[in-house]
Amino acid sequence: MECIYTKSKALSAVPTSFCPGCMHGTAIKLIAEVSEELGIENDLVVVAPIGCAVFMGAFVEFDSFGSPHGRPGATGTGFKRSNPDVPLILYQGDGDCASIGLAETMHAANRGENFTVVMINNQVYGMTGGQAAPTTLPGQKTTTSPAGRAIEGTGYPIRLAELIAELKAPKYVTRQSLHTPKNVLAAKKAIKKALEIQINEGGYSFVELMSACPTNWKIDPKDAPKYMEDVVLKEFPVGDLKG
Amino acid sequence: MECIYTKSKALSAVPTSFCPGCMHGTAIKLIAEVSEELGIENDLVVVAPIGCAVFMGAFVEFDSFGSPHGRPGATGTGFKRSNPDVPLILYQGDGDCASIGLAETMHAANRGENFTVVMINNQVYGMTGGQAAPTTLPGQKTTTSPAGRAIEGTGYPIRLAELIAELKAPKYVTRQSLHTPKNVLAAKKAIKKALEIQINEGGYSFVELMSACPTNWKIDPKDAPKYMEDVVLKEFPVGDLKG
Amino acid sequence: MENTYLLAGFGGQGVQTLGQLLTYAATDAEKYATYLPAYGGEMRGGTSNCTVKISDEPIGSPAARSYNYVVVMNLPSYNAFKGKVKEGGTLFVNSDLITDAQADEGVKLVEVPLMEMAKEAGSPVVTNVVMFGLLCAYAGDIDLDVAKGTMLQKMAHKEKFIPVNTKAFELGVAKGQEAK
Amino acid sequence: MENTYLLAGFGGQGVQTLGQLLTYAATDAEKYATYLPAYGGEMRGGTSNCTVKISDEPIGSPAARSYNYVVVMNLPSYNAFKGKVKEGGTLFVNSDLITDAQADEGVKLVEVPLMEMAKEAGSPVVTNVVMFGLLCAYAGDIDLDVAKGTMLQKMAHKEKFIPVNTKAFELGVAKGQEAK
Amino acid sequence: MSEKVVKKGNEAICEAAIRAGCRFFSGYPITPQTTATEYLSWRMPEAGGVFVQAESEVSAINMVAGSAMAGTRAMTATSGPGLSLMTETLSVMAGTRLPAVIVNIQRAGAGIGAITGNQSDFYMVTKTLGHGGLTGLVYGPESIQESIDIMYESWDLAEKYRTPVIIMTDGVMGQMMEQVEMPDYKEAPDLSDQPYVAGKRKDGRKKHLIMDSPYFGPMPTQNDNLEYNYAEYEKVYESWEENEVRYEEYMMEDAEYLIVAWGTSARVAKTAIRHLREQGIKVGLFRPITLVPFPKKQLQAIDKNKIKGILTVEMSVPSQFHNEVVHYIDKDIKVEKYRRGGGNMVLDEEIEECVKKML
Amino acid sequence: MSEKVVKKGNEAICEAAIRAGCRFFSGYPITPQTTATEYLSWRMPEAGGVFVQAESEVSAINMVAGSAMAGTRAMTATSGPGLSLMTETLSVMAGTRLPAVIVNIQRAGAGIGAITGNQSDFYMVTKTLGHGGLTGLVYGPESIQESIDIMYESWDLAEKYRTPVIIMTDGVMGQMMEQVEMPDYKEAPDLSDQPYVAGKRKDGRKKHLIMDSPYFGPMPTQNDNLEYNYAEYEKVYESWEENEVRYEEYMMEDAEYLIVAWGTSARVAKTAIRHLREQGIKVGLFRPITLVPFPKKQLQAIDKNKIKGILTVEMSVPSQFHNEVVHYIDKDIKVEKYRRGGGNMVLDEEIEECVKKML
Amino acid sequence: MAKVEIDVNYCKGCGLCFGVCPKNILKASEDVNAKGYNYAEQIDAEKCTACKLCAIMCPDAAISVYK
Amino acid sequence: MAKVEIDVNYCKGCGLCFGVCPKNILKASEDVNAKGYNYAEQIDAEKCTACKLCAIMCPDAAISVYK
Ligand SMILES: Cc1ncc(C[n+]2csc(CCOP(=O)(O)OP(=O)(O)O)c2C)c(N)n1
Ligand SMILES: Cc1ncc(C[n+]2csc(CCOP(=O)(O)OP(=O)(O)O)c2C)c(N)n1
Ligand code: SF4
Ligand code: SF4
Ligand code: SF4
Ligand code: SF4
Repeated sequence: MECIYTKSKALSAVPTSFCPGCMHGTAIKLIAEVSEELGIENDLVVVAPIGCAVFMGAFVEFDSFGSPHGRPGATGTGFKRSNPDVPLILYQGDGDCASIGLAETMHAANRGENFTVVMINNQVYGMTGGQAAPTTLPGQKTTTSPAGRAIEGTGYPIRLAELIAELKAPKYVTRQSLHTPKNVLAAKKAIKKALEIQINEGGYSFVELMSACPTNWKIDPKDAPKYMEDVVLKEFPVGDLKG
Repeated sequence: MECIYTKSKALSAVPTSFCPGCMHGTAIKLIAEVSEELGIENDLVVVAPIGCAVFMGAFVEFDSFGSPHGRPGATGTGFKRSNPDVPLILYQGDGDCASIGLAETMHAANRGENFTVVMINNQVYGMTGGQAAPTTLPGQKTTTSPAGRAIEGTGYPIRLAELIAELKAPKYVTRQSLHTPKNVLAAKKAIKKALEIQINEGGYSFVELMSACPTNWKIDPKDAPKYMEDVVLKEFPVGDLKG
Repeated sequence: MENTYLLAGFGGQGVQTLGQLLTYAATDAEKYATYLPAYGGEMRGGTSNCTVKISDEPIGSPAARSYNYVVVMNLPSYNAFKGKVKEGGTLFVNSDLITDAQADEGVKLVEVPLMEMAKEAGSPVVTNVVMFGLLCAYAGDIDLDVAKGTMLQKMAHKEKFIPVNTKAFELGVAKGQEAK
Repeated sequence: MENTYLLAGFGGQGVQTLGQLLTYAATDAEKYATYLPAYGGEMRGGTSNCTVKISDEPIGSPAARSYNYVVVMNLPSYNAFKGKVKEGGTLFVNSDLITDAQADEGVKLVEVPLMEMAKEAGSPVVTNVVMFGLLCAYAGDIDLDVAKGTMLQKMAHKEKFIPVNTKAFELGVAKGQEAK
Repeated sequence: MSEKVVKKGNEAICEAAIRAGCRFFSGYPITPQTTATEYLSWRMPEAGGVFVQAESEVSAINMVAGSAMAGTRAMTATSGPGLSLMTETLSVMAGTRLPAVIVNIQRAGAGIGAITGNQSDFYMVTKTLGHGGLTGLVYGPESIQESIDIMYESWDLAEKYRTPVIIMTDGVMGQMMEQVEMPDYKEAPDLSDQPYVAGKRKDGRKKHLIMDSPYFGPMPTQNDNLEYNYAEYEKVYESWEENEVRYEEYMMEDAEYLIVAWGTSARVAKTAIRHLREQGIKVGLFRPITLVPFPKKQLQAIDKNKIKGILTVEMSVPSQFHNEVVHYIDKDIKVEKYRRGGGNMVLDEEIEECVKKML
Repeated sequence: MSEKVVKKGNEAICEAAIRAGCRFFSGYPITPQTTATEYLSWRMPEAGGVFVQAESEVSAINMVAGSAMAGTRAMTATSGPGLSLMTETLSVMAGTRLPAVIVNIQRAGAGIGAITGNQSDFYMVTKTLGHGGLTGLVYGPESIQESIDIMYESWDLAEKYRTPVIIMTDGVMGQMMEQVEMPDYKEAPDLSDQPYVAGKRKDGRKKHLIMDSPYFGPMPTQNDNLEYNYAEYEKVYESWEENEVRYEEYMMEDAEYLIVAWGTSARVAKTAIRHLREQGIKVGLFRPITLVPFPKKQLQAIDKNKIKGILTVEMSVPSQFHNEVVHYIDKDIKVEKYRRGGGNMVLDEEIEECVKKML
Repeated sequence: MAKVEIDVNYCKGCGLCFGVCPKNILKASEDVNAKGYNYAEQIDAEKCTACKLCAIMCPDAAISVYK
Repeated sequence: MAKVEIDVNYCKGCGLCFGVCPKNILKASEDVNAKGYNYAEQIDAEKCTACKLCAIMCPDAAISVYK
């Protein structure tokens, strides 16, 4: 019998420490697979900032470095400018990328830095225990919006991909989801396209991935895909926004 | 003879310390005039952050407070939430508002804070001596882009009004210019509209004002309006973007 | 008299609630009591644990090098904390998940079929109430009536939860008295 | 021997260039020299000024409480700095903009029609070169040939600027020698 | 009415803030501070105040500054990395002399470090609040109860001196639970006439121009005013050394050995002292409660003829508090240290052992 | 080849960086640092390096960290408010042990303050680089020439010890111009195998997982490793006190009075000393060049039998350097202070007067 | 012939694979693994078509598919 | 009848008013004010129509217009 699917060799021999059903695992798996397919698993470098993303380095076989919360746009810029030939992914949470790090994220995009941002949009602050994120849905209950996110005073979810697509420099901006096998495959294609742009022609790319944080959603992981389809993707439609 | 135009009583008895031809003066004059027309010259509060804006407090008769560079979005939020009935203007430079303060600016807009941002877009860092700003035009020479702003590596000018107009919460977003009397009058109308929204229905408004910094443009102030018309407004078209 | 407790298990097993219950009950019993959870990111996918101290005097550190009573509700907790029992102390293991448990020398081992007992009480989620009853009865820090009152006040927000929690508590107490 | 200079005027009058010229020239003349500009936001719309020290020994502070030579090129500078001259020092005023200038007791006053002299040299912008020649001749810190060489190297990037700058320098030197 | 409750440290200190009249909180989640933010996300609105989850700590502290300039009793809470991000604005607030309260729930280490309790931000707050060398009042309570009491008083002090107040707790104190007594509700004063407050202008009041630097003063130039005013601030700080120093002497009268510790470490040390006393060893504790002003004179007064040795106890590696204490202790007294780092707790058993080694 | 040039301080120190092999600069404009950023905006690309004007100081220092993790000699420059914003990442860099150079061109005051030269960031950098209590090497040159020399050496030290290096100049040193000697160009070493460098992986090299906290180490838990590694760092810092302390003794042999000062203040003091010596007054100068490690032992060794009095000179109000120096001076020696704040310069005339008052 | 291999040590029993299996032959085990998770099991192995959907969906890369 | 009053102490001689005057009757003075600026002057005052354009344009609020 032939093995037609198994764990990527770019994944390390340690099971992830993510919660059951956490789609951080899915995203990292896809990055590993793409790196193998592009033959860059020894070259790729990943920035893994604070947030549940920070654990990534332990689970992959390529080089990685940490970043203060929200600053991958800057650490990534410094790194890539000094190592222009090294393929680079900024692997960020939505809190990291769109809240504390919004200026770094937008300015790196605006400068057209030659790297790829993969942002995990799980609509909460996972690592710190489920506080509201800029992406939290209207009415969604979190530990800092116990009555549900109110429009009055906290506004609407930030759709970062749309904002970045407004800028001129970025070459590829897309939102994908990880809640069905079909979407997972589309997400993988998007990551691959982004890396190919980076390697072949150079330029900034942004891949937002809709993900589940069952722990902080207080939802059975099994029920997450349906909730994502029915509720989350209504606010965050998937598809290419640019490029 | 009847006086049909003179210095607003909301301006203090001190001539401004701005450079000759600096349109910070124009903007402050307009804010003073509007405050008088709305009868709020004793109520209005202005946040005047670092940048040439910081001098404003000395030239107006209403209360004002400073802010660390880039942070009016936050200081303004704290102030207004605690004083919801006090009309508030955040008077910011483009470096302040769109560079170091981008996260504070965007998040305040996204939350729909009930205040008005007046941003002076002069395409440079005025106070510190003419360094490049996020708004610097492609090819524009500044003290940190002596060969002209390069797209490669620094990207395109950030059009902040357009980005803010992408958000759902803001009620009124506009770009006006100060380079002709007609435009000055339109700018005044925009400031007035913004304040009226703030006072009557409540909501966030953003008024970007195209201005000259002749000192750092190294241009005769007299020539600034033509340069603005011919070059600057091509990159930054005036008009309402939302509301 | 100061008694120290270390309670460990995985996420859903309610060890934090158990720790808080002990603290509330001890306070209601007019003792000094502290509760200190282990928390945060490093807990992800691992074990959850907390420490409780109950004393007649003001309490200094809410943690200790080793404890009088160590409760381990799953295997990783057993591996991590079985060495944390004070000499003369007791190690309580959830025998439904941990088979072949062994205690260090000088430490008493009490095996408790926690999940089974919870089921017997009427709900798989009341393992921590079983353990609460057991610890109250075994350690004798807290008057059992007070303990029961506190437990019902904190755990039985709805009337319908009273019987199963009461049953769980009583099963625990019985087991605790038996094991003493 | 250490001589200290304070040079002030408004933006376009080139006092910073003047200060730098003195520093370059003194260095070329193998002296120690420092230049320190006043800078930044507080200068906006006000005066521009700088200090220069020229010495045979290493220089400590590039600034001082008072100065041997104070040059004021406009009225606000005159008002701000006329009191900054050391006893026995000299105050140079631009008499085209400052009429009725007066020096403190013990201070010598030299009135210079700077703008007129610059025009005479052939360009209104060379006021600072006039002043440079004047100071070199008056203070005697810098050999005049060296000074002229430095000036031409720094100011006359294009050949066509040589005559007017030379003229300005020489007019300044003449005035300086006369005023000594 | 004051009441006894069993509460988490973070919730208790926040509740105390509300009872002290605090009506504005802005914070950004960070372990081990999160439970404070979570608590106030519902409790603050319930009390009629404003809760804002800021987009970052930079923003949070600036919101607090803004609210203080509206005349409101405002606060934030954070932990080390967040406190670092607040330094610019803390410095601005010290310069503007804005009253506000900042709680630092310390965790371990630089950068990510470890998220359990620690005392490794000692030097960060005691020497200067950011650039420029200004400071504020800094408290280091040892228990939830003491943190409540200090919090309850803090705005009164902040307003009296026009200064930010920093309260340094830690992950242990913040996350643990025990019984405490909550004070009564009190009203915040009307601050609308204060020169650092904008808006709500009463008839005839002149405009307020609030800046973070004293461009105002009796001197002819800005630089001179800045110098003059900072010298005045320094006098205020020096007056604290006379009037605001707080410390506890625990079993010190007959002590031959002394433990010097603050915060949670001091609390743990007390247990060790009781045990040592039971063994007939005469040990006492000197505990600074104010970290700024630091009880320098009191430390200098420790009598070498009475005290044979001193042990400092702190939860910080590298040493910080120890290094500071040594400066003030008579050189003839031997000072040893016991410390734990990395988010590990100091333990009373280990303190006992260290003291015994000194005998 | 080394060459003599007349240069502004800011440009000179940047040129020295380039000659030392620095190939990455990121900065955000702030007076009085702007001329450094402006100079490198063309000079760095000319030298084949990368210049990025960051969107803020937070971003600038993180870019530097990123570039350091690419194995490049990277630096930034800023002034007080910007340095405050950098503290979180400085702490992270100290924790990750990343070599890089940060120039702080000090200005006066908290917040806006005044933009002229000052020494009021002394405590901000000497006790801890942000939260968590770690530190780096800190230098306080007295002149443009010395700042060039230190800059030229700084990455060698940064890489040797895996530490950030902070060079503290000020607005005076940065904006003034004088003749200096520029060193030769040197090559940066190949750092690609260093454990803190990612990318450019050679065959067979294992992955590098670079984090700002030592999750790695011989201990069983993360907390224990953090504690262990921080204790190791502390040993490194202590080794600096043996091996890296720098200071200057100027006319000290026969001195009866001593001035203690650093940076620009020390430079000015030298003029005063020469004048005082001309008047027959025996004064000398002790000048710390390293602020971390601080020359504690050398200060402690000052002989009360030789020295009748000490005057500290600094450009900071409230006092900072003075307060630190006093800790180490024999209590029998009287220590007076002379200082200017608000961006005012200390003056040699005033130093002279202060010394004479002590006689 | 198709086969699915589930690595019991990687599986966290999240169940995401259950719902995507077109043959509905994945379910939670009665037993728990070392971490206490009820890991995934294949029942009716013969029905497996090696469509890979479960493996694609698994966040923990616990599933290998053979054909 | 129309009149324009230029406050010499406020005027910085930027010249922005010159270009907007439809009658082209504003120009720089020969004299400088205390700050050294060649302030604005109206020549041919009779031509002034009190259109206010100069005043609207002036950044320094130096111009008052009477009619
Ligand atoms: C400066 C700073 N502030 C706050 C934190 C605490 N913190 C750690 S992770 C995190 C948010 C994580 O959320 P997100 O980026 O969305 O990632 P997720 O964990 O949800 O994947 C926060 C606020 C920190 N480490 N540093
Ligand atoms: C934290 C911090 N960084 C940098 C500075 C220096 N600084 C003062 S004003 C300014 C930029 C001003 O530009 P802009 O906001 O566009 O206003 P303008 O002066 O052009 O009106 C900068 C960078 C500062 N004061 N604080
Ligand atoms: S907390 Fe949420 S984001 Fe973090 S590992 Fe768990 S499920 Fe994933
Ligand atoms: S520097 Fe530019 S923005 Fe600032 S006052 Fe002068 S002209 Fe206006
Ligand atoms: S999706 Fe993966 S981790 Fe989840 S139950 Fe299936 S095999 Fe296990
Ligand atoms: S626009 Fe105003 S400041 Fe400018 S020249 Fe005319 S009157 Fe003077």
